[in-house]
Amino acid sequence: MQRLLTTASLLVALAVPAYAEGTRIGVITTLSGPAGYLGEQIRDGLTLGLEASGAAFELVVEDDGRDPNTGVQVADRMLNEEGIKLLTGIVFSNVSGAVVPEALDAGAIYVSPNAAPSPLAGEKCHPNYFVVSWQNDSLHEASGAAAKKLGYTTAVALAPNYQAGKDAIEGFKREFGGEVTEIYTGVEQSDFAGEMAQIRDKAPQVVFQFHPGGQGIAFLKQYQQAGLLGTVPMVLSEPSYDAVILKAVGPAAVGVTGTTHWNADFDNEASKAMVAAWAAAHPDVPLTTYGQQAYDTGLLIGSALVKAGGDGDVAALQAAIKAAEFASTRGSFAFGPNQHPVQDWYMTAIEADEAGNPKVVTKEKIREAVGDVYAANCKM
Amino acid sequence: MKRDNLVLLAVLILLALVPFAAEFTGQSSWTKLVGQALIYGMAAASLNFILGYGGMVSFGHAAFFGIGGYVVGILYHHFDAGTAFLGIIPGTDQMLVTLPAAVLVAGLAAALVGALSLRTGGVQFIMITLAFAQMFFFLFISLKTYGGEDGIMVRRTNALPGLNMKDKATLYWVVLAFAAAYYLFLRRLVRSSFGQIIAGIRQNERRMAAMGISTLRYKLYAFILSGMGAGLAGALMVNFLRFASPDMMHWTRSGELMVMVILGGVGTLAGPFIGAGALFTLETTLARYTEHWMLPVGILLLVVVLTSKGGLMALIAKLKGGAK
Amino acid sequence: MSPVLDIAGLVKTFGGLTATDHVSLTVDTGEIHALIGPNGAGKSTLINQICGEIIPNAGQIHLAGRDVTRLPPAGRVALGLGRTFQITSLLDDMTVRENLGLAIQAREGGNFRIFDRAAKRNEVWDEADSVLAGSALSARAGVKVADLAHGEKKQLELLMALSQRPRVLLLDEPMAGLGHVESQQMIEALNAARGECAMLLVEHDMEAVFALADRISVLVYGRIIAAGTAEEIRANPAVREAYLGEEDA
Amino acid sequence: MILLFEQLLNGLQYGVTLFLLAAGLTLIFGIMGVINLAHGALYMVGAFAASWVAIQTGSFWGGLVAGLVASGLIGLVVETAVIRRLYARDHLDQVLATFALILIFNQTTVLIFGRQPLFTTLPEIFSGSVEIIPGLPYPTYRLFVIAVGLAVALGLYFLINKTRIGMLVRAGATNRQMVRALGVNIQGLYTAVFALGALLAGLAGVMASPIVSVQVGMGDEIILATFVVVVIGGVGSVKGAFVAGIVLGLFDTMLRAFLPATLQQVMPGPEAQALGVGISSMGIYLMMALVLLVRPRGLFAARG
Repeated sequence: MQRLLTTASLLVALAVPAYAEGTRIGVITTLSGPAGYLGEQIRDGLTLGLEASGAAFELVVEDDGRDPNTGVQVADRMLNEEGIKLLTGIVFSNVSGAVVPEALDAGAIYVSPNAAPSPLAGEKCHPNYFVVSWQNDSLHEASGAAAKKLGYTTAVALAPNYQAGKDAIEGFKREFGGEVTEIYTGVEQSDFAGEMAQIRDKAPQVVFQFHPGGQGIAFLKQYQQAGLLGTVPMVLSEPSYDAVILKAVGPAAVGVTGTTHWNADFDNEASKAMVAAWAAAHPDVPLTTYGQQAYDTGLLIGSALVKAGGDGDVAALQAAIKAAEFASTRGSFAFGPNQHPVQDWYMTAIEADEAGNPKVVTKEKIREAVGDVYAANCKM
Repeated sequence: MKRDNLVLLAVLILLALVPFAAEFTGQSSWTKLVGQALIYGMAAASLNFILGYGGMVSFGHAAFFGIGGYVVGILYHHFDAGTAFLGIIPGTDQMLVTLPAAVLVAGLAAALVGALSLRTGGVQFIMITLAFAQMFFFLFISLKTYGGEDGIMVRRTNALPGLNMKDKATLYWVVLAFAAAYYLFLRRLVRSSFGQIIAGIRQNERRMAAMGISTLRYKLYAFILSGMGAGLAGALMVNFLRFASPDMMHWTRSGELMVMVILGGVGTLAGPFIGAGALFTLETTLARYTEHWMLPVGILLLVVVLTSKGGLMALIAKLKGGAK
Repeated sequence: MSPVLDIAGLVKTFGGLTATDHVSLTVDTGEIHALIGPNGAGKSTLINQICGEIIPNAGQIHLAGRDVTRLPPAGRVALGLGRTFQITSLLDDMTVRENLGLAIQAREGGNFRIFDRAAKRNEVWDEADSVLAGSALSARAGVKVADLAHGEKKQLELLMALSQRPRVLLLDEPMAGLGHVESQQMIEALNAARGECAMLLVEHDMEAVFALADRISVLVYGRIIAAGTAEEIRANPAVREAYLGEEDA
Repeated sequence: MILLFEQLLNGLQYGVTLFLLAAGLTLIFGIMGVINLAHGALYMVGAFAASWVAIQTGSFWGGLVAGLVASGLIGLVVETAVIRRLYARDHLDQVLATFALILIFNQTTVLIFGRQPLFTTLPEIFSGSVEIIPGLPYPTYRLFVIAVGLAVALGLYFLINKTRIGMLVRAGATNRQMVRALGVNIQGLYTAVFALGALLAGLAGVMASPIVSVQVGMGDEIILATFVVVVIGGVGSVKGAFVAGIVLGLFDTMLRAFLPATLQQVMPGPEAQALGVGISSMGIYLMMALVLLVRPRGLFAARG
């Protein structure tokens, strides 16, 4: 019931713009369906980040339903009807693949808080297209590096049988260097008992798995239930152990190693401010890296809006975003030649807090200032 | 008959004016909205031919929509990269080539699915068509070369000689021309000798067999024609959105097409277009006001189906009857 | 003269039940051959095998000299087999004229044409109109089939079957459910059609059978127990015992 | 060998889950002639109610009861408010109406529970593993799920074959008119069957909740496999649902487990993996297509 009320008030808050004078920013994101919580994180992270930046803004949020058609429709209205010059928010690559070209052709700027499909990172890069999150490959390279650093030489790597899953395993293998058994899972699979049996049969030194969202929750639960948690160590990339997943699996995640570009215990001012602001605004909802990426996106956009004085001069705004002069929650942040981030990657451990629930603790920096493999193909 | 044609002409003129009206009122996204609705209307109308006129309830029609779309996407991909499909077929961005290719490939796929499915009927037919669509869905998700589940970008709309396809209004009119042509084709089709046989099969397959009609062949032919129509719609959609992805053939998309047909009016010519327009407008409009748009959409659909028979077309007929 | 329909040793079993047990019979050109028998004797199963809806386990069916035992229903129609159904089977959403027109169109061919106008095929509609004009349904051409009386439906079915110009027509209980007047009309119509094609008449109405049939075969428990002219059948003691006796009771 | 045995158990467990869902669906289908796309939503209702109560009370068993009660009650409400009006309609209207129900259920769940998946955990006594054969520790909870599934199958067998209600249900699945002619309160029978189906779907949801992610839309994913089971088994046949459920569960699990590795022996590595998984995903649909080609009405079609 309480949830019902908060949602209702949220709706009202959305309908009544809080900063009617500010620059209008279009947020197209996924709020319906099982992945709806990702869009929720992005929307709320953006709001807090922009507020922290001190820029005058107004968010125009709309659900894409994870459907490219809807996304394009929304984008068209925002760009051509409402005269919005700055878009952001998309969670999934399939939506951004349809929407980003639409925005770029209209002369607008798109800043991605999450999705970063590889074609747009390489040959099809564009001056008005920025990614604040990360490119898929570098994400999983970090896990490979972590597994290597921990001294493992044999691994079983599991991911769903779609492009991002294959990229994940490729990325892991690239940095790991050891012997890897690849297992692909079904795209909508939710029971991994068969895979657990195979892992036990292979008896590797380490397991790497990439299953975001609900699949990740099911996988971790079943890993524990199969008695593998204490037996075979696991390394994960950040989408497979975000705070929402950890909350849903509870103790079943304790003991797992993660790799990430940001963690809640980071010791910098921006991160601390964000964690505090989030806790105040959304006490019931854990802050995930999606929220953090969106917060950084908010800070970046905000800093550029302040510098360029709004979106009246798109070229100036583009230059201000490209300069990336903001204090990122991840400490250091810079754009590479393809306007994707060049950043550090960290190894984290999932430990138990006093109540036995999982808590992510940052251990060490494993990769420094890395961009992505597609940057070389980008000629801007 | 004359009056029908007048109404049709009037509707066409109104639709042709949409880009101007959109510009004039500042609601420029209408062009895209109506364009997408028209394309969905074509896909739904193609489904309606087998579903409404032929009595074959296919729950996998989005597969042909998606396949048609992917033909455009894949040909463009090879055109862009300067490579050839399977090393033989060169890519192209010419609409005069891509659309017929899409129609052809979708027709072939429909021939395959139809030949295997049409032996069954009722619920079994519903499920087996769904099953084939799922297979295509999983196939395209695992096609790495063509973007897998992320889909495939078509950076530029296919070229049509003499037209500036970058211009939104031009593209819209091209779509409208296709939609109108397809509508006229369907009108012709349901009134043709073949259309009559198909209508007969829907009402009484046994009787038609006793008249010497090998019903399976006719149903297969209808299924293929319908699949080709969906392929054409899919190819236009990819040109319109400049993007193809496996979403196009997800089973919920098949469900959506069915919803459009039923909402508009099963077995009517204009119904699917009206249903597509209504559903699409409803979704987009509601999504502007609430993130929870699915709830009102669901309730509305439920109310429509529980309180009316024959969808919006029946409602229109009722209103017209009342006005007389 | 060879028979237009020649059935030899037809066997069909369902599980343990033998529905037709080595049934043989012939229908000669121009003949009306009646098939009678109590309920459950296997008459419908036999009809459905002749039509091709059921494939027999053994035996042959020859139609106009061709072996059609494994031919699908539509193929048999093309060779000149027509039928009516026990429970009338028509296109309910269409009018009487449209039903008849479609039957004629089906015979005429060109059914894969997708760009013509079915309503403008004059040869089809002229024939339909002339057939209707000479029938008991002349005043009902524009009525939807769903709104017809039972007897009218039976009449329409016969017209549609005849419009196929079959060599042999299977009539599955054409009198079923008809009143006395309607039955007389039907008998008249069948008599009038006698010259057009041979008929295999499955019927319970003995009055009609004796009025129409040149020959009668009696089917009981899947077997033909007697065959002959009306007089022979009337006189046959086995038939009287197995069948007519029951009917009288 | 141990691996094979373990995979067989996994297949069996997936199979009974499918059976729990399919049993209700096939009866609703067979007796009332209603295609209920929203059956998966009741699975979701069971899982959410059970998880939520388990979180509040800390008791899995409390959650179990809550899940059953909630799904059964909501089944009753849905039958009375919507499904009842669909009996006389054609399949198309049913598909549209129950499609609408899915939208309504999913979004209402978001409104009540939010978008984030719920936390669930195993009941204390089933949190460990047992070594069934040496070298194979198997989670006791999964054995419990198998046992519950088999028990329900047994119970349904008795209900359908040994009771008066069961007789009516069987009659209804074969010949709807006949039951009406018997002068039975057919509406009451329909409602009872629907509620029972909802209850079983809810039970499947409760059983799955500690294993999978309890999230909005979880029912949409499994409903397709359930329909495949119903169609392969033959509409209206609980026996068919049981056989097809188990066979499909085993088949699906075996394909996933062994096909990629088998392909790898004849093809180069990663492609074989991807192809193997691709084929496995299509496996149940392929099987349905094959079964229907041979038996167009499924294995144990109740209606002739």
